[in-house]
Amino acid sequence: MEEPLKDHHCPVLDQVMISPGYYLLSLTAPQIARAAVPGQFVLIRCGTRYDPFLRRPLSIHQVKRERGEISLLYQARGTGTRWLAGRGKGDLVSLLGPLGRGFTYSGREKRGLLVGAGVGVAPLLFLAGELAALEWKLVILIGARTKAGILRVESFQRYGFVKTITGDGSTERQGTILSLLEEETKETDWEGIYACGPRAVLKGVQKISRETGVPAQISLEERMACGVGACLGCVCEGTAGEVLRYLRVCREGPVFDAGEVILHD
Amino acid sequence: MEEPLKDHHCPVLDQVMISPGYYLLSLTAPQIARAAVPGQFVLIRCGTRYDPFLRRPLSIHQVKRERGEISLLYQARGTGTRWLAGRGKGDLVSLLGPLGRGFTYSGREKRGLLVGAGVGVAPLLFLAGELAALEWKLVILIGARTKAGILRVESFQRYGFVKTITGDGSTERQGTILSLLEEETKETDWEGIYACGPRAVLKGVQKISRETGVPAQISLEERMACGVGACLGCVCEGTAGEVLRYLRVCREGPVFDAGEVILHD
Amino acid sequence: MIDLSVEIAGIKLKNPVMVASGTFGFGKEYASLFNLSKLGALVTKGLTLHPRPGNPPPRIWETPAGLLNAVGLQNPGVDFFLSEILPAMKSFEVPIIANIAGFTIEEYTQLASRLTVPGITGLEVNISCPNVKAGGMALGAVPELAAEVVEAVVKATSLPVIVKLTPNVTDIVALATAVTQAGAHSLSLINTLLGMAVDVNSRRPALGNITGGLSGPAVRPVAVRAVWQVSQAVDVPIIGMGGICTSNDALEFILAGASAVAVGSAHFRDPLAAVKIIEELEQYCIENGIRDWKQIIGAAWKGQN
Amino acid sequence: MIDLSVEIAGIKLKNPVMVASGTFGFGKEYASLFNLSKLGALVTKGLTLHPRPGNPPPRIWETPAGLLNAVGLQNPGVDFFLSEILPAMKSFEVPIIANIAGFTIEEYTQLASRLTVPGITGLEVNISCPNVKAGGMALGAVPELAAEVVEAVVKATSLPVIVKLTPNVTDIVALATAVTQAGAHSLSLINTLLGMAVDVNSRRPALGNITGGLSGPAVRPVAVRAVWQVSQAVDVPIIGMGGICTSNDALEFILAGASAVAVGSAHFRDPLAAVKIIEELEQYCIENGIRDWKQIIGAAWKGQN
Ligand SMILES: Cc1cc2nc3c(=O)[nH]c(=O)nc-3n(C[C@H](O)[C@H](O)[C@H](O)COP(=O)(O)OP(=O)(O)OC[C@H]3O[C@@H](n4cnc5c(N)ncnc54)[C@H](O)[C@@H]3O)c2cc1C
Ligand SMILES: Cc1cc2nc3c(=O)[nH]c(=O)nc-3n(C[C@H](O)[C@H](O)[C@H](O)COP(=O)(O)OP(=O)(O)OC[C@H]3O[C@@H](n4cnc5c(N)ncnc54)[C@H](O)[C@@H]3O)c2cc1C
Ligand SMILES: Cc1cc2nc3c(=O)[nH]c(=O)nc-3n(C[C@H](O)[C@H](O)[C@H](O)COP(=O)(O)O)c2cc1C
Ligand SMILES: Cc1cc2nc3c(=O)[nH]c(=O)nc-3n(C[C@H](O)[C@H](O)[C@H](O)COP(=O)(O)O)c2cc1C
Ligand code: FES
Ligand code: FES
Repeated sequence: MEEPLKDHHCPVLDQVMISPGYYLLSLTAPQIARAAVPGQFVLIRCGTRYDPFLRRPLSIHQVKRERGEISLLYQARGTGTRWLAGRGKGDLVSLLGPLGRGFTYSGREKRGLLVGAGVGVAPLLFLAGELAALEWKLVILIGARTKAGILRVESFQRYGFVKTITGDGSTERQGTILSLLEEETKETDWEGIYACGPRAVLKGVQKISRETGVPAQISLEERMACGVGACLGCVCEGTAGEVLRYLRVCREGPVFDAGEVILHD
Repeated sequence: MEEPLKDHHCPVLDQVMISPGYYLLSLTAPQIARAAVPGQFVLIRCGTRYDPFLRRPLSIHQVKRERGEISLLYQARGTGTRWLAGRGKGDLVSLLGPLGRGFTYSGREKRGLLVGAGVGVAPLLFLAGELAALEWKLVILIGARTKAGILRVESFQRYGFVKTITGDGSTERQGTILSLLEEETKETDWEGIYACGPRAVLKGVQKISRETGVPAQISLEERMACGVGACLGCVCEGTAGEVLRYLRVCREGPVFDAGEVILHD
Repeated sequence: MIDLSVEIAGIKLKNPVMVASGTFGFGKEYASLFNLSKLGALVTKGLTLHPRPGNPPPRIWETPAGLLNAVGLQNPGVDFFLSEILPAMKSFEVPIIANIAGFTIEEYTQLASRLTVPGITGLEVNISCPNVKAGGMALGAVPELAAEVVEAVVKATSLPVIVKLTPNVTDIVALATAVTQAGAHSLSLINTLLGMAVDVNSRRPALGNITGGLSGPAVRPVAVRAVWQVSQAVDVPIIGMGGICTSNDALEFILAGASAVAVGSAHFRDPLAAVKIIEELEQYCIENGIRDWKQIIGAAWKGQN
Repeated sequence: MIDLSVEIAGIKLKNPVMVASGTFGFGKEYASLFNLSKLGALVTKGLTLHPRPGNPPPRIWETPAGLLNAVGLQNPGVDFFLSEILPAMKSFEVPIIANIAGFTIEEYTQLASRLTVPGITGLEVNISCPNVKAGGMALGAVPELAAEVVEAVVKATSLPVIVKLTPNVTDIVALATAVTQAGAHSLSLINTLLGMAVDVNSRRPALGNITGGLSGPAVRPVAVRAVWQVSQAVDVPIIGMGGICTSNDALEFILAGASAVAVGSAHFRDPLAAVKIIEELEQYCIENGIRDWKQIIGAAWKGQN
């Protein structure tokens, strides 16, 4: 972790559309690869002029430390991510990072439940790899509205048991990822839930964590400007203390203990 | 000329850097190729977002009517032209045109003197081709500060006798293009001078035309927004009438009779 | 097909998308690009009582996501417009709104009365031009003076009077309230922001007129804010403009409280911007099951989702 | 190496490039990215008398070539700043200018006197924040009130007083003149433009606070114009800001009349923007044979090419 924070100009190794609208981008980024922990993110500069202006936050999806490579998994939505999707082998991309506070894990039982909704699986693959290396037993729940949004199942299967669910029933089960989570938490005694996905899912995770007593960590998204904690742009509401206190998603987060934050709609 | 004005999405056929910083871009643009006359220009949309915002005006450099192709010759200077220089085979470029009033030629003697300073040769190659097809005898003066700015000599040689001059003497002669022009106008009785280049050169052409009585047409540059005559953004000062009157470079020009306009520094 | 029609100050528009004054000339140039009758309305270049040569060049300077212009109301004057330009414009079959700019109240009323002729559907009173020394913004930035102009214009014409406001003021709501009380039937928001650029190469101001008006996507947030504030404070319909390039941009203005929009600088990037926006708005209504699109006017503050 | 030093209101800066308030926190976060002692000065996030939680999220919204922010002066309050933050800032070895924001004149004077301590080099009086209800822009838009604030602050401190003005006014020159007469030693131009965005998906305002402040390259022409106008009207040095991303942008402000510049939103795109600008300015002076860079301050109106 003693790598200095830097704006890295990283060559693209490879970019593939792994499902309609979803991209897997591999980059040479040795310093980030060395320094990053699961749950951290990078800020990517998109475009060469001032529109789009702000960098885009993307989670670190995978890290190959020895090879000095990282990969990002993202959905091309707006101007920035669509620009990024147009980059190809050899192009340089500017990445600021690794940023933020990642997941923490120190269980004795080493039984973890990963919850990834849609592209929310992005930070979880890196986490799954690290946990598996520490010999955690993992169940990985992956949900999306349709099959096209169920991403990276095979990669996750290397690290644990994967269960998928879709809103339209186009994979094994039909329903919401929260229903899967409820079942899982009933059956087994988990040491930790690690979740990333839309706010509604994270709110559900907070509730289940509260009800079952299983500690959960959730990775939040908020609009960002600086990404380093200086501008106070990316806050969410914290629960600690008597007075209203906002926490910076880019600095105190993006990973929070489920009880640490209040999620509004 | 009965092609409607349109925003054409034209595939790049080929782009080459013909000299450091100077690009020759060929496009499939059958309608423009059919409709254009020498001296006209197109407005090119640069970038995919709003910065840069305005289109860039570039002269039509060459036209291959049968093949439905045109080419542009330009110098990569700022944000727009640098973006354009990054386009390659198959990329689509949006061209509005052909725009403006081109050169006119109806001489009986068919003796023309072309004066191209730097990238000012851009509109002259199309003109030279048309004039040569009408059996004009042409002398083509090409000047620049250094040899790297002397462009397209071989192509011009197909249409007439080319003389070059550079500020640093790195081609046959050292000096300014205006000194060449003065010599030529002394020796021969020309029917018309056709000039394009920096303002200082065009002012010199105006002066020589006035002094020698040889009619000159000059192609002007001015910052443009609409390119079609609607915004009144691109004006230069006209000489006609009692009251100050501004002429639109994109509509009444870009080619003007030398006596029609007043060029300020 | 979805009915996108709307009525602004008694003017029936087949759709809420106009073209903004000064970016579309008198229509002729764009008529060779598309069928102008598709537009909600065409607002003319600013007309003055006497012909004006306009400002010396350069008049245009590109800025990030926008441009500065300092045209300075170049126009052939109202008489020439009426005799030589307006007759030909009738073939466009589009409501024509005449944008007028005076240097005194008297000039505004003369312009208004002369332009009260068949073929003109409404007047847009430009008290917000940043590129002329007298009149324009000088009158338009002081609520009392602006109200005087408007009152006089309303008296001088039977046409609907739209007042175009400048954003270069401390309190645009006060201005809007003043001109509405003075009888304005509708408001256009916004004219350009007063800006300037220095050409670092020459070390001199980039524009011939030194300062200019900033327009384009860069100013959109300022314009949306103006529409949001003013639409909640006055009862007349608002025509929103400032950086509109797509239907999404147009919707931002409509949701903020505009009953119609005008497309200006976007034409410089895409001459078909206005027509595309109209088509996309239709599409938006279809996809979102909106029967009467007018129900979303001001939805962002009315709280109707 | 070229000497880029300049003196602003008695503050000696080793170069004219500061970082703008609110975009750089209290420096700590950027200290891991570069050596802050390279900067001309560091302006802190706006400080208030009491801690403030700030506005509810979302606080940031991207716009073409810019962004809206509605942070709402979140800060730990002046006491916490003095006891917990300032001591650690000393290691940055950069002049520290404290940006202060009050809600009453009394609060401004209290802030000023408490911050008159070793380690603080100057005060930037923020009477221009668009994101709070009382104080801020409400005080800063009226010349008389602004002058009252400034007069009181100047009395309450022995430090140089820089007054930061809002561009959201009809007449920024009147404002500048008023606060200069009231004793301001320098002016910062400009704070953000009041703007807003609507989220077309939710059909609600995009920001938690509804309106926000627009910054970034989009506003640069407005800022350059303000500097041009004000620098010709007052005798105090001006710190120019608004969309500066490159040395070319910085030069535009200097040529327009600014004696120093501040880099704000550019950090969000390139965290090293300020340092790069300093290096490029040196280069510019070398290439253009400029011995004393201060000779080009205001060259665009002084006519010295
Ligand atoms: C810490 C963090 C990690 C993330 N990791 C991933 C990831 O690994 N894969 C992935 O697909 N997405 C991820 N996201 C969401 C991703 O940042 C947005 O989808 C992306 O910024 C959208 O940019 P755009 O250009 O597509 O959209 P635009 O609509 O053009 O974006 C406009 C502005 O809004 C911001 N914005 C839009 N949506 C979001 C959002 N959901 N969260 C935060 N800012 C947003 C953009 O950053 C930009 O500033 C992450 C977000 C955060 C905060
Ligand atoms: C009718 C006409 C024909 C032209 N033909 C050619 C040609 O064939 N080849 C060629 O190399 N150049 C030509 N030019 C000049 C060319 O348009 C500019 O070099 C180009 O617009 C610069 O854009 P940029 O993105 O490189 O510079 P930037 O500095 O990024 O441009 C900023 C803005 O200034 C405008 N601008 C900058 N320089 C000029 C200029 N000299 N004339 C007009 N606008 C300018 C741009 O269009 C843009 O709006 C022509 C200009 C005109 C008016
Ligand atoms: C080149 C140009 C000329 C303009 N001329 C006028 C004018 O004559 N009268 C007027 O009221 N507004 C004029 N405007 C302002 C526009 O009508 C519009 O209010 C402004 O540009 C904001 O919209 P936009 O960002 O879509 O261009 C002009 C704008 C431009 C860019
Ligand atoms: C996120 C953010 C927070 C800001 N906070 C403050 C502040 O606390 N006090 C202040 O005077 N200005 C504040 N500003 C305004 C900036 O200091 C600066 O005046 C403005 O952003 C224009 O410069 P820029 O375009 O370079 O950012 C803030 C700006 C931003 C973007
Ligand atoms: S994005 Fe600036 S504090 Fe988080
Ligand atoms: S560029 Fe609009 S009139 Fe010429």
